[in-house]
Amino acid sequence: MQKQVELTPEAIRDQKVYRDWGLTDGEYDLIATKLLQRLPNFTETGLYSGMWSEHCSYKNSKPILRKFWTKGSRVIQGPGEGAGVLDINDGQAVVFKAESHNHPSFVEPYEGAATGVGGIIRDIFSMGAKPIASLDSLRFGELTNPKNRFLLDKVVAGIAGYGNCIGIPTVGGEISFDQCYDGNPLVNVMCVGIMDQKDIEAGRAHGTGNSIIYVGAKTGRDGINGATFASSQFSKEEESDRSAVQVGDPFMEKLLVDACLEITHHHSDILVGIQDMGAAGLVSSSAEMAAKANSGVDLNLDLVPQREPGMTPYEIMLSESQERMLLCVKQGHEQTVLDVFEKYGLDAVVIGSVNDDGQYRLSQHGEVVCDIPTRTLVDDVPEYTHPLVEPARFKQDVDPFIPEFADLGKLVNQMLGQATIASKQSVYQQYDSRVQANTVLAPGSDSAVVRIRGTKKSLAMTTDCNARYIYLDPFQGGQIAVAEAARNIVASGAIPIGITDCLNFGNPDDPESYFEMSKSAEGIAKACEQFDAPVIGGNVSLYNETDNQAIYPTPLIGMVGLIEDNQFITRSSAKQGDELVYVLGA
Amino acid sequence: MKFAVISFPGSNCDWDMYYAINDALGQEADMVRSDETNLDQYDGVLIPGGFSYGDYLRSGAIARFAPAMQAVKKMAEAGKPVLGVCNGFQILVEAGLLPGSLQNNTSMEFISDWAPLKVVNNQTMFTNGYAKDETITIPIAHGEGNYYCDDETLKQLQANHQIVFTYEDNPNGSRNNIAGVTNQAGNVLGMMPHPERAVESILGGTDGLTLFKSILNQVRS
Amino acid sequence: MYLAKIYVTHKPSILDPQGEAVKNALHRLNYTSIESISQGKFFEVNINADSKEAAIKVVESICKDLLVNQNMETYSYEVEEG
Amino acid sequence: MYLAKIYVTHKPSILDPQGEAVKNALHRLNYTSIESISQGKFFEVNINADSKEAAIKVVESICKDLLVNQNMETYSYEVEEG
Ligand SMILES: Nc1ncnc2c1ncn2[C@@H]1O[C@H](COP(=O)(O)OP(=O)(O)O)[C@@H](O)[C@H]1O
Repeated sequence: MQKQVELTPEAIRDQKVYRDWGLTDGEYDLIATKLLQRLPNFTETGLYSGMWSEHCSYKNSKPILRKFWTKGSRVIQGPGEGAGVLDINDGQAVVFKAESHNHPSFVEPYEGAATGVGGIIRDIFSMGAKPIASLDSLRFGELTNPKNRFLLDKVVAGIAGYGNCIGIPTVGGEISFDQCYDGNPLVNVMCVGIMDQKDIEAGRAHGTGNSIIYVGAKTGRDGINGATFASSQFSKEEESDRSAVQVGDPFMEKLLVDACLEITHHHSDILVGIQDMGAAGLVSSSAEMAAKANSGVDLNLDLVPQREPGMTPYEIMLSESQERMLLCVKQGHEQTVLDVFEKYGLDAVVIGSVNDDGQYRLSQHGEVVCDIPTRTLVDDVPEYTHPLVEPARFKQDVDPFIPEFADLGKLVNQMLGQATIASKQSVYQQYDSRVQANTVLAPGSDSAVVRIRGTKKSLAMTTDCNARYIYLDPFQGGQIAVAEAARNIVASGAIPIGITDCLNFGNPDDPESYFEMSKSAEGIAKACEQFDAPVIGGNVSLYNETDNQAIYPTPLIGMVGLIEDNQFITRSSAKQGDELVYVLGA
Repeated sequence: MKFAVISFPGSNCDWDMYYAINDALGQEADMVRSDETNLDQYDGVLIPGGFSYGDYLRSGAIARFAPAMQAVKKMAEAGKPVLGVCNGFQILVEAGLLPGSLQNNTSMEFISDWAPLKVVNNQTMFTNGYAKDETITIPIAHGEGNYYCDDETLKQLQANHQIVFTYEDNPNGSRNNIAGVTNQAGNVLGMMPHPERAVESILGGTDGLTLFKSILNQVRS
Repeated sequence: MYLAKIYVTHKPSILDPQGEAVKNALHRLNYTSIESISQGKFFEVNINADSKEAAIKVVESICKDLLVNQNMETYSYEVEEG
Repeated sequence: MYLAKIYVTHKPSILDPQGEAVKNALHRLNYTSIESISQGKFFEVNINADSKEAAIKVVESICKDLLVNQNMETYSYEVEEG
């Protein structure tokens, strides 16, 4: 990747290099003329490009996310933190979130899917919660194409490889196949955790002089600029661009979960904040933690553990090496925290401290390499609303589809033979769905049910989205996706309490695509309010297009339900012969 | 009875084992880190499943060097019950406490499912609560559970009744359907299926609890 | 018949958790002289081919098609009559 | 500094599920000229040692201690100054 001699600020401006990194002319001008009132240097430009990418800033999707209904009687933490938190009574809370790893999984399916699982797990335990279950939601092109079969095999192996090793049961999910996902598979994963409400943590860095501690894997050149990469369109040629491959290490992450939970549970008095290093790695975690607390940070990059020699500030800050966390710890108490990590055999290092002038200041080899107001990385990102245009296909007159069938039996068999409808056992039997010994309903039922040990309660969870309905009518389709999830939850004996989503769409600059996104969000919001199941978090994945062929709009719904007494758990299997079958509803 | 559950870095069924003993069986189990060197205060040892040290070289290969394994050997020699489940089985095999080896499943895929097993030998301290040839159902979850041993070892295993459990539908290619074997003395058992996941009916069955009860019976009588 | 020996290794910039785990284990066992260790794959393949060139062609293409993940790995090989 | 290349392979008498799986996959991809394939491990180890003999001694003992399961596997190696 970028091993070039660093360009001068003038060269970046004159050659418009920032465009290659995903910044527009307007954004660059805003930074240079208004926010900094000087030209940003190479490192600074890189940091802006990462932080201002869609993946980190949601600059295109914020107006849409505001449509969601996020209140609800149980909400403790809505969207905005690592993951949302809901009250499940008795002083306990459930924490969950979904995340997409579509582009990385297309480029390198095993590691892309595995690191997707790793990333969403970090979001959960960084809140202070113990991860208790994962689910997935997968979309591929038709299996008649061997490339899709390869992707399916590797993605499933990657999810299994990571989840099984770390010991978090993968308890459910969904998968379907359609040609529209041919060049653009979707790999969404969801993780659910539980905690005592008193243990909630936030990703904040405040208190002048408090220390910033880096923990976990060393920083390498893997995944550099992954965030901007995830936010730009693919073209066939770019398939050979293999620079963004990250490798997951679930063993390391297992140690990280246990160590971080020990700190959040036993040393919360000295822990100011904790956040995982996800998209745009070190810069996004440190800048977000500081910006949320209106403070700044000084970091010394020489102290950052590095896997390879000669890394530039740009590379260190934007690396997406996996299994890393950032903590803010009260001054004078660093050793307590370092000792805990040491016990688990993890690298932990103080790399800087919180300052009182609000600047984001990086130094390397004794030189300041970046000195910019922290909020300009996080809060000053422009927001874009796009024109909405109803897709032309809605106005076309099409003859209504009237199914014709001669032989019902044969038809049923044909339908059952379709990959989308057929049993998914060959997939889910690769997932350890019972580790932790709490799984009451494993894959194969309507929704998964995981009991909460030591209580009478269980949680039901499911992922659903029928993208065809959304393609045909985004508003109705959005409602249907929530309603389907709710039916699955209710069928297990649970009451829906909240959802997370993963908005997988095409290019937002395409007004028809933006229309789909906007209308389906309205549909989701409406249905959520009806079910008293607020949106408490989620993720956006745009630009899911290959050579201008977009996927169906696919806003995944991940829903969680509460079962207050385990005797209400219901299973979808028939219990014995001679049972009556009823059809309820319209 | 007081058990030690040995927790290695990367063990992930350690708490499941702990709860199976403390909650379902109603006996006492301590979580013991794998750098502990003294197990003298315990009546039995449980080596749980998971991915010790990531299982990055061969499953169980690195864990066998953990300090606690010396103490486990001592317990085994003293005739105390030693149970290794899944990764625990792999560790016992790598440590030479049990014969044979565990290879990749023939499908080369991880398999997680309920597995019907046959109790081939109900005369051990782990199986006295089962009927001979009884079929029990216990979850499996492994990628490297394909048991292998050479012909001579197999003959010895058969002659000494060391084969305790076999699969009804061999899921992983194990030689002679072997799912669990003991050492010659019969006090060390390794098995791929997870009895600690089958100790409560809400989780789908209690066939695993009988195994732990058997240990208790033996020690009490 | 030709025998091909194929060596598959991690690209240098790619994280190698296996190699790390093995190195750490060796250090714990007091093999402190081990500076670094990387773990790769080694294939021995018997190929029916009319000529060494033909065998090499097969090797090249099975590496690309299946044996090697070119996102993360590189390979080398030797082919000999066998 | 010495570089050791260590090759760990299945003993021939033992079924190698990994090799079998790879062979079957290659046959499905129409590489019918593949007679047999075995998959083993390949380690590259950098060793700090005073002499080649000393390095070889380290290699022998890490193989026996850790890298090789002698029930099922055999090994060979080359050591060179590097
Ligand atoms: N990718 C997957 N991962 C895990 N479980 C899955 C996956 N796909 C399907 N399942 C499980 O298979 C069962 C049936 O799923 P599905 O065919 O989507 O049925 P439904 O239409 O009733 O939701 C569910 O229990 C679901 O959790």
